[in-house]
Amino acid sequence: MPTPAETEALLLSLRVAVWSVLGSLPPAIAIAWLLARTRFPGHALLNGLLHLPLVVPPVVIGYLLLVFLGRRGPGGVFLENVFGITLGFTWQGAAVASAIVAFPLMLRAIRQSIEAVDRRLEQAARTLGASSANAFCTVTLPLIVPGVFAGMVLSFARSLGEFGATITFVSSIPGETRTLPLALYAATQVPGGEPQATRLVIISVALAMIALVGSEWLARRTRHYASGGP
Amino acid sequence: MPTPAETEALLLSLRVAVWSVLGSLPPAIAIAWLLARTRFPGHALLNGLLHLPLVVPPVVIGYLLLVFLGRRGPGGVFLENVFGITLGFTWQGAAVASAIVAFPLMLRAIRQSIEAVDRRLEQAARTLGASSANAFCTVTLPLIVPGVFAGMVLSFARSLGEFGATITFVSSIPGETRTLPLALYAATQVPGGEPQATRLVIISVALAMIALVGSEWLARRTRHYASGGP
Amino acid sequence: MIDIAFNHRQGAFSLDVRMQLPGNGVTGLFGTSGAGKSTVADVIAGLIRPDGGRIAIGERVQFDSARGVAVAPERRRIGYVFQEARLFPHMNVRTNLRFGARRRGGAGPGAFDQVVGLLGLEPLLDRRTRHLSGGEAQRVAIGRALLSDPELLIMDEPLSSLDQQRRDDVLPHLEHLAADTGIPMIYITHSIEEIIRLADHLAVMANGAVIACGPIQDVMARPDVPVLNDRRDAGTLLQTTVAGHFDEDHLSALRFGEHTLLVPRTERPKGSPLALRILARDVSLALEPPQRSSVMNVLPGRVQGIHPRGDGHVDVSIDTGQIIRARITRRSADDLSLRAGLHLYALVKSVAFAERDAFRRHAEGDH
Amino acid sequence: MIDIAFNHRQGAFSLDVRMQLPGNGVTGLFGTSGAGKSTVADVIAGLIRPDGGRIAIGERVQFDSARGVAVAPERRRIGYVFQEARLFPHMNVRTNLRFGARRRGGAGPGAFDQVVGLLGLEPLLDRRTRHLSGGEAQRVAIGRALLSDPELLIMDEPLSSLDQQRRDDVLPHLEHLAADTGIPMIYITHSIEEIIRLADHLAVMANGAVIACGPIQDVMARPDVPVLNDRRDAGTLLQTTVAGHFDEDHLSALRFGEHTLLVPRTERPKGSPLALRILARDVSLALEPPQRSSVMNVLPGRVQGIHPRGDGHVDVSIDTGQIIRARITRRSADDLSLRAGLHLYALVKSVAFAERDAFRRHAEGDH
Amino acid sequence: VPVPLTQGGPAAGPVAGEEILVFAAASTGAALEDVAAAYAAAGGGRVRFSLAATSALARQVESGAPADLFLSANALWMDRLEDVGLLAAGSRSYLFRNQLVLVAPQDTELEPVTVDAKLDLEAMLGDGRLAIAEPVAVPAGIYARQALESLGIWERLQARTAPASDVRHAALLVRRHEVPLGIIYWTDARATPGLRVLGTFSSELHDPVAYWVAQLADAPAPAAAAAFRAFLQSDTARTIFSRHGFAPPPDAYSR
Ligand SMILES: Nc1ncnc2c1ncn2[C@@H]1O[C@H](COP(=O)(O)OP(=O)(O)OP(=O)(O)O)[C@@H](O)[C@H]1O
Ligand SMILES: Nc1ncnc2c1ncn2[C@@H]1O[C@H](COP(=O)(O)OP(=O)(O)OP(=O)(O)O)[C@@H](O)[C@H]1O
Ligand SMILES: [Mg+2]
Ligand SMILES: [Mg+2]
Repeated sequence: MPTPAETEALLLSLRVAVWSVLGSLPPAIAIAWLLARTRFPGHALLNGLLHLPLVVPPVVIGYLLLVFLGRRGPGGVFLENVFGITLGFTWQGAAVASAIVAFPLMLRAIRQSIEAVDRRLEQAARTLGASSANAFCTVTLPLIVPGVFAGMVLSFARSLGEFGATITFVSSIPGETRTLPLALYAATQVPGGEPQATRLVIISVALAMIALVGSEWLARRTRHYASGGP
Repeated sequence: MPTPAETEALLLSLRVAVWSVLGSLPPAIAIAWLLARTRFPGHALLNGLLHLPLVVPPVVIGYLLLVFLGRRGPGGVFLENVFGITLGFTWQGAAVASAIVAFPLMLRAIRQSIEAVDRRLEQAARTLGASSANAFCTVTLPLIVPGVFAGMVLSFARSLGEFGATITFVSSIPGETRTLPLALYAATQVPGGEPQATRLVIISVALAMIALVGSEWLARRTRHYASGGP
Repeated sequence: MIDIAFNHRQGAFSLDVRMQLPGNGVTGLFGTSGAGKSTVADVIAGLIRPDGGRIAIGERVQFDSARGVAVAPERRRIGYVFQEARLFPHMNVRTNLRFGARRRGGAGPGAFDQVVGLLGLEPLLDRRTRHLSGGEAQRVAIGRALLSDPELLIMDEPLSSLDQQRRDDVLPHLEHLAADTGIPMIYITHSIEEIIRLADHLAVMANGAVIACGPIQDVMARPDVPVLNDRRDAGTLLQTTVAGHFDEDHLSALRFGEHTLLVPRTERPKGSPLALRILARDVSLALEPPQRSSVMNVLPGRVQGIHPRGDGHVDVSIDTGQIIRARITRRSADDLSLRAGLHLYALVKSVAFAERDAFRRHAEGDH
Repeated sequence: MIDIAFNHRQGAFSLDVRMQLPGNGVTGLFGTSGAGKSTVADVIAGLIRPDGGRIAIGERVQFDSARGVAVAPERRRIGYVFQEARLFPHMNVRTNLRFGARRRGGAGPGAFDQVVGLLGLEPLLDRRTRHLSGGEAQRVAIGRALLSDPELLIMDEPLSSLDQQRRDDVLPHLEHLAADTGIPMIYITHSIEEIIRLADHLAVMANGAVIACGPIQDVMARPDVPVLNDRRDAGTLLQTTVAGHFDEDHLSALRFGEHTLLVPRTERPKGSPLALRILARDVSLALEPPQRSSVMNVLPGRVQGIHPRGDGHVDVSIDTGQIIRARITRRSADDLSLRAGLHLYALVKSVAFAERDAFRRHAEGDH
Repeated sequence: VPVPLTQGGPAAGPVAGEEILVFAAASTGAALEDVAAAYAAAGGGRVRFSLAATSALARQVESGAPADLFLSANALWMDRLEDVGLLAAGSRSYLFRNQLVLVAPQDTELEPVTVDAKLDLEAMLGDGRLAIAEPVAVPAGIYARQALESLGIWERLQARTAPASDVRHAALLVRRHEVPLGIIYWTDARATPGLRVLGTFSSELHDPVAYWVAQLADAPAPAAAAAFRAFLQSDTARTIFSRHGFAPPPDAYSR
């Protein structure tokens, strides 16, 4: 049985990962479409920039987030004053950090699946009166559901494992920002913390396996559905 | 101009990332095919397991690598005795760590592109005398080249940014295992290390951008080719 | 009036298309494989933006490179049945059918049921589209375009994957559609039968250009369109009136000029006009009317012209008030000493008209 | 001998197929859309594993659920031309064509050039496959299968997207292929013309079952196969011998029994056998031989049977030594007081044979 | 220098009710949790700890973290925060210290040694490496480097080190037999199974391994923070710290 602290970290991890995935989904779909279906100057550059969270170590991302979206950062001040949102040292901030780190994964998966959709179907939709956007929503989007799922799962999994950006941006405050990986870190930093660390790894892995196996099942169902099963 | 230490880290990072990508490519293609085209008991479980490197914080992966592939680990002993290969404290070990961390990304991308290939083309190839494996190599593989590229790029980028598993498994030995993110880590730990850290981030980003923009260009060329351009 | 003029280059293939089509009725677009027919359809529908030119349907300019006009495909109100069905794989048949109807606000529930019945889609409605057979899929695609309330309908070989029975089911609906709704239709096909049956107007393409375009009788009569004249189903159209029905014999009598023709029972009421297709191959000639023969249609006339063909046959044009063409062997022509002005009898079996595509209604736009 | 017996269920559709086909010649597989023809082809080729049954081609058992045999598709040596072309999009036309040839070690450079020439693929060889038109793609697919050196060739409506001219180019090659190589062929089509032209054997499918299977004359003559008898191109096959040629008239004379028929010039040498198709709709009947008429083929005979049809027509079987069928109106039949045993004359225009599919060679496997 | 207070006066004992947040070097987490438990038992309010690397915490403090106390594992970061005026004046104190030891795996064949100028570490290493924390950046590594420099063997040994990400990592490398020897803190050595201490580095060989605590100038709950800070320096806390292996500060720094 998980201890209360473990349960707390578990629930927090879940909350952070879910919001991180849901929050990055709309921009990921929009940008994936942009990258897959349009050509514009700076296309490759934008694509490159969007992959940077993958390349730059998470700690650096966390640091940049701290500088820009922290309580004293320009973005942080803006969000605070205009929307009353505080990201620094809150779980929302952890979700933002996770989302940014996982964004390239979601983007790639969705983009790839958009590219696999036969454009001729969109053409058919347009001759039937659907605008370009409507054709995307009613034809392309349902067809890429498996790809979107894939992207969401990747990004969810990545979020669950996110450590560096989170601890750097929002610290490791129990109940607020101390997700499973951060609790795991805390456990490994003290002598004799190994059993505790092992428990946390097992909890993480179990959670991830449930999510992955479940999503695989769901994806298969959706793929089945999208490709015309009964 | 990068300092000699920076150049060293840069070249090392490149070497590690390239080998990590090349080494994981064949198993990724094989397993992606398995997951995309076959159904067997434990399918979802295998898929879940293969995603774990994404979920589990890299430090834990580094720890597990140490346990299994370290000097006293069963795998390490085996590699040492049978092939005379030592992974501990070597750049090869860093490549293995990167490869494992980046594996799910490559796998997903390739699997997704295999699933997008019309099986009826493989069927046609088989009626023309190609075995299942031959049909895969001569029909499916060329058609998924863009997806394979996507996977390689993702995995390359992720390798460039890998920190936790690498430092845990092979330490941070200058010239041998201290890649860019590890050098960056050292720079961030001391007060006043920011300028140095900034330089290293810029080098990482520049490297990644070259790789990403270049690969995008290459992928477009290949996609063009694979889908029947002149 | 549909005004199409554009040039476009794709890969090694270049098109330079110029044609004017009437704003109602059906225009057949005919040509060999690779002539560029599907490309023309894509350009008209707005799916391909040509390098230059102008496309107008009635008053509406859909494309004009000079004025920088290029209406989006969804605003062209062009129903398009593609060569491949292009059904939406994530929707069942019903939802595919409703796709256009919902967006264009056209076709009420009555129309839906009518189209479903006509195309025999009832048993398929709740099926997914993936495992439909080729023919089933194409029927759904036709239904989907029909229900999208188009102002111009383009059909790219819609029947090529249907069997005869389904073709015969679908064709009348296509006819009605064109005539009753006044929706002009561009009908791309390899089948001269379908052209004859449906088209008022005919455009013939070869190598990316329109080599003939005009009312169907005119184009079919042109000796310089090889693709039409090499065919064994060459023939002429007669304008007739339904004179009466013989129900017990399953026959109808048609009149044209002085003549009466007996043909298989038609549904058209007495007095209504009917265009009748007579294939040259079905017409025999005799200098005396036959005695005690099963041939019931004996039309006296005189030879108007004799057109030798390369294959030992001659096409004889007979003026019976309207022109009938007979294709006979040169030896027969010699035996009968045919020459212009000769009086003789053209013989046509009633059964020769027992083909569903022998009859055409007179549509308003008919010539 | 090709022995096919299997049952299979896919979705709501279930097949129970049982048929024996000869080990050479062409078997037409005919049936309405959705009858299950493509599924049968997939099962034979090994692409679908049926729920149960046995499939053997000659000595080789390809599938036997009882004995757990299921040969892999690539080891069945079955050339398969699919309903959709399924060309490899990453290869150009030449490489597509060579794909099977390379793997099966068949078809040398001579064969390659021959197939390319025949299908008119020369200008396409270096093209990518994506932008081929429907017809072009299908020609490449046919060539690809031809070059894979198959022991059985399955063609699933290979010509349905070709125009008449290309069809006429391709058909003779398919004929030769079947006859000269002895490769048995299963030919799926909606077109009775193609069946007549190519098939020695005919299997008719409806609703997932084979409702008729046997030599083509037998099956075509069966009154219980609606899909065949409802057609306007119903007819019979006559076995004749080439008696001579009249080059200046572009005519040939054929003999059967006492009779001589004049038909358009055939390439077959004097003395060779020729099967001739006579459509019922082309045959007129007269109680006296016609005078001074363009009709050159007048065959005396006697009425063998009269088969009324629902549409006011009757099919009259005339015994002229071999059976000829005439389709005339019931009124004509009444006028002539037709009854079994009556002597009369069957009249057929030579031009009626000017259809390329009127002639068939006698292949070894012919019945 | 007066302690800036926004509410209440200087606290003498535990203050109940208000919860405080302490940013603390991760290695002190276990000891602090015990202290917090004792504090609560003595009637104090709830204390939460955000545990991370000192460097990360310091940067967060710089960017406005809502923490009350900062417990640093070395002086450098504390100095920096003090320089930029983020610490409540006069609130900085030396909490406890630590010691460097030379460790080997439990089953080592090496004998315990005295760490002095005669120490032949190279011989002891054989062809293995010496695990230390990153010697330029991570405090434990910096101390280890200083010690080896004092012994005059750093130049030669530098290439033989395995620089770890932190002390825990160095301990792990030893424990897993990746290296025959490592230099880590006494607190880690004593509580980590599988390690044997071969020698102790005298504190003269390097800068003191000092742990400092200070109250932040912007502490959200200054009164409660002051109370807990006082409790950290109580005998109760000292006992707990020494139970975790931390030594009390040198007399000069003691209250
Ligand atoms: N995107 C493209 N790029 C290059 N060539 C193309 C492209 N699309 C079509 N073509 C070529 O243009 C020509 C006309 O093609 P199109 O599909 O319009 O012919 P079609 O008349 O419809 O033929 P079919 O009757 O066989 O369908 C063909 O030679 C084809 O190969
Ligand atoms: N995988 C499948 N799952 C469920 N139903 C299927 C599947 N494949 C085909 N069917 C159904 O099986 C029936 C037979 O299909 P098939 O493609 O064999 O017909 P066909 O005779 O080739 O028709 P056509 O002449 O139109 O090509 C159809 O009703 C089709 O909808
Ligand atoms: Mg076309
Ligand atoms: Mg089929």
